[in-house]
Amino acid sequence: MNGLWVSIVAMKMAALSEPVPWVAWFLWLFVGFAGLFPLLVAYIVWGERKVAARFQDRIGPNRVGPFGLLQSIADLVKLLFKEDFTPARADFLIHALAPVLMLISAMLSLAVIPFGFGSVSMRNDPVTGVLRPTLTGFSAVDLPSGVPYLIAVSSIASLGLFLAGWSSRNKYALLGSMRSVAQMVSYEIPQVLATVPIVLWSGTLSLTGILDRQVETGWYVLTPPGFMAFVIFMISSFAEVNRAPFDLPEAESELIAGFHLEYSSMRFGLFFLAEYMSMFAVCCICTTLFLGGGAIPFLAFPRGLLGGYVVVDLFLNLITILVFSLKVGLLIFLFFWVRATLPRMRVDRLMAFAWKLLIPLCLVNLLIAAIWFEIVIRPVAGRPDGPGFLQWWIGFGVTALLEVLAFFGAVWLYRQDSEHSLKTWRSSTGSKPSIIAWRSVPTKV
Amino acid sequence: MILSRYLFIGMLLLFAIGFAVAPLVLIRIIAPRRPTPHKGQTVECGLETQGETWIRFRLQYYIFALLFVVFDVETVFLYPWAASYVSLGWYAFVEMMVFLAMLTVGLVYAWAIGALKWQ
Amino acid sequence: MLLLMLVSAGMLVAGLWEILIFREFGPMRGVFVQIAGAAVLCAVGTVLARNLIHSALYLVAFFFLVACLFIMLEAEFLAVMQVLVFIGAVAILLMFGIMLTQDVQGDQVEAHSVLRRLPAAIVAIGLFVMLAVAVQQRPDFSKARTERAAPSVAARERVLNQMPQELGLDLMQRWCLPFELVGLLLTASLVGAVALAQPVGSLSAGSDGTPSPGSLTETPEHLSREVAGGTHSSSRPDLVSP
Amino acid sequence: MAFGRGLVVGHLVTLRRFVRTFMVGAGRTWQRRGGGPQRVDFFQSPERGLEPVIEQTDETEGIFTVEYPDERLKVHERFRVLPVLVYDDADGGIRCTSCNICAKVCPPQCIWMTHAQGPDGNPVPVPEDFFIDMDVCMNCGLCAEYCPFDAIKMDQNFELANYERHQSHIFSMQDLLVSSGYYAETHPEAWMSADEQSERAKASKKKNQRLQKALSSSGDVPRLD
Repeated sequence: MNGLWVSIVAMKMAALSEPVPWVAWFLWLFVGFAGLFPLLVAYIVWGERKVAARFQDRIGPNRVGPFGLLQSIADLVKLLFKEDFTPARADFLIHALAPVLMLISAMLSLAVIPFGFGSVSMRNDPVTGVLRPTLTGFSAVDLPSGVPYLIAVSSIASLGLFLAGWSSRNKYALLGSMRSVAQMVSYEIPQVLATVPIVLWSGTLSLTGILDRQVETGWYVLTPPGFMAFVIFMISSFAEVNRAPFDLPEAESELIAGFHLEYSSMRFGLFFLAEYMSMFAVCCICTTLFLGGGAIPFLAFPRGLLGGYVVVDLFLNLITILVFSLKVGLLIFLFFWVRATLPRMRVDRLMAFAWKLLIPLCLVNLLIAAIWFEIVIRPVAGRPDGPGFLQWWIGFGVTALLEVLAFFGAVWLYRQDSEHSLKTWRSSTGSKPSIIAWRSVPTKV
Repeated sequence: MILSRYLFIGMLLLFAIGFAVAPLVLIRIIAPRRPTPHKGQTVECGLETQGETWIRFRLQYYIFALLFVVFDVETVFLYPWAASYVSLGWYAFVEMMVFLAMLTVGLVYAWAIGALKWQ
Repeated sequence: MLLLMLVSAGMLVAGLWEILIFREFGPMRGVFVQIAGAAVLCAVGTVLARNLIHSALYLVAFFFLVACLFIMLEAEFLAVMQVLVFIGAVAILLMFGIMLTQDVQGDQVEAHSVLRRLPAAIVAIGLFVMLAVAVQQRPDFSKARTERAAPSVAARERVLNQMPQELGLDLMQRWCLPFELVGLLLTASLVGAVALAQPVGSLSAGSDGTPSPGSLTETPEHLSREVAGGTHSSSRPDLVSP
Repeated sequence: MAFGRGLVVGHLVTLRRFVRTFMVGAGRTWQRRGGGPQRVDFFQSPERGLEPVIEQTDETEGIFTVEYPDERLKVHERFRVLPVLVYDDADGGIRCTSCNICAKVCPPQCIWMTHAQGPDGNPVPVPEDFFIDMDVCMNCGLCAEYCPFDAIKMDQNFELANYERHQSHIFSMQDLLVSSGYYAETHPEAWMSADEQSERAKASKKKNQRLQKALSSSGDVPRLD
């Protein structure tokens, strides 16, 4: 029936006689979304196992295929041949729907990411309004509201998560999903607020537009407010995709497995796929928003060469895609690294961290971002040579100072709150609070 | 234009549904299915599950969801503001700061009376 | 799956309706009518589903279809915000709200008497009629389709790509006061909800709303603990406190 | 008020470990990737039993994993698993006199044996058969400790897995017999110790005497030496 629906829409779209790049779209769908991205995800899983093993002085999977390269494939085959059962008391349809929702959310967010630079076309500059050569971006589609689209699509995941826990009719699962939804909604706010400075500086919500601005003015992560936004965005992304140290939904030690406790076989596999795919997507988003996409550090070289010959464009896109994947790989490594280092957070601290530290910090950061805009970006809007050296450094100094103040202020305020204050540690341990004191947890008498 | 872009999003949506449902259909065919009463039971570490699972939860979840909705609506206004900031003057900045300050007052209030404390 | 089948069925019915009643194959109009039909079906499902979560899910499907309608009207930003706020946030709020209720499954529903249903029906129909009349009487509604000159493709694209920026300009300049009022409304709802939901004992500590360090540090831990441990668990033993 | 110093330090600590796994024993980590017997053997795995021996001490850094079937840890002399019966390489004589002391001291009672009988029906001090139920044996080593003839010793073979356990896990004398040369090889220090040397001499003397006595009483006198 859905096929019918698609064909109806397609016919009607064709009747509109708009230029529709069918070939490119089908290539994206069947090469990208059906082949490359799931394969990539499978190798991210393999990479995580290898890297986590190295962090723990182990070797990691090396039995299935050379270097264990076929391990993920073997796991997939295993999952396919496992018995698939739904608990007798579960709500069958919603139980089946939940992992589908998670996967949809992860896949849809990959649609707007510009993996490469694409070509160059004349467009209106969002900041100045004049017509100038702009990158088209190598993405499946380029939406004018790309950033809110990403946030909207990724927020569907929390619904899937809740439904998974609820439909299982299992107390652990329900508890896990309630908790994790509370966590996801709490961390979505800092995530959103951290993207606002980027939009503010770029003057556009389109990801390609943001990429274009960044290639021109330098990576946003290299500015103090941009760096703060990047850190906040990464931290809340960890929570959004349920990775350690925010992996409370899957808290094995207390909730067994959390929301996917009652899932077996390939349905569990879908959750797994969705989790890693959303991690990949989040890294891609972060690379696009803060790390300049496929741009090579401190260079804007491919930009001037683009737009001439198709072969040149293809070659340069290949380079930019490689650089993009390198950055994404580094971010994914960061995910693994943090997971290997930090223990899981406690629920109350988790919520307090989002509401009492990250959100105030985000709001202040927005203010500082506006100051950066006024000092560095607005005076040179429309000028091709970008901000001057002195101007840039004045802006850098002022905002860096403000950022440091904001950071220490926010942390101070956070610690004033009695339940997170080290004063309680001081009174209970009787010793000077330090890192050492955190290690030696006082026993309750 | 917009529509044709979203046609791809729609195609991708259908594709994602298909991509997720296809393995579910596949395991229907190839995976063994031998349900027993024991397998169908709720996992509770070997104990029989006691009482009803779908019970009333704490009010606190609701408060956090409500806070979330308020801040989410805030983003609805923040994005257009940020996107058009370059064409606007200082008054837009002041406007948004007043707007944010009002919400911050709400947040501070919630903090002060302990609504942000997870119990 | 049931939902999908229902939606597809709704689309088919709407399509038939389109063919039989309108006798017109405007390409966009057909899609619009189909989506609208599916949305109506989802709305009906929301009302009729016994299980509250199912009901909420129908509502989510409805929200999604409304987002589709926004896209058809080329209001992309609005559609995205519809998904962001309504599916991402309000649906979650609804789910948490449902988890506060006693009877999720709808086992203990009592059939209300006609007398109690009648006012609701009257209000609903009245609202519908009011909206329909209002829409019909809008002067440009009927003429708009035929008489408005179609702008050039490039111009349209430029406008559509600049939509969020245009929205921001309008919001900040023309609709400045309503915008601030919305902020006030949001704050009021936030404060009201928090104040209502908070246990009574803890209100006295910092009800002035000022973030003095004293009120922060002295956030009445003993009080809230008492409330959490005493009142909550003794009077409502069925509450789960993770 | 550390303001996140601990976070940074902790991450650096884990990163150091990560890097060490590549740095320590450079090259060795490259070789030390197993793979086992595969159709296409990328790593040229050695024959079973000839795998490289990995030594680990408390100062080992880097990768700790021992890929067991393809590598193994060094087996130390004191390491013990199941008891075995030792026969002397010199004359092929079983040291055991079937005195039954080991069966008596065995805590889980997993040893039992039958006396050999001479041609005339008199018992001869050699076991006719000797059984140890290896599923029951708890590897305590008391039998070896108590054996007056140094006949029963603890072995180091721990690769005992099997597809069937009711028949093959009750070791008979055929399974248990090992040569004294094997014992000397696996336990070089114990073999050469003065204690065991004198014990050996004493035991063979005692056993010879008993055998002579038994055989002389039964009439037929084959000299063993």
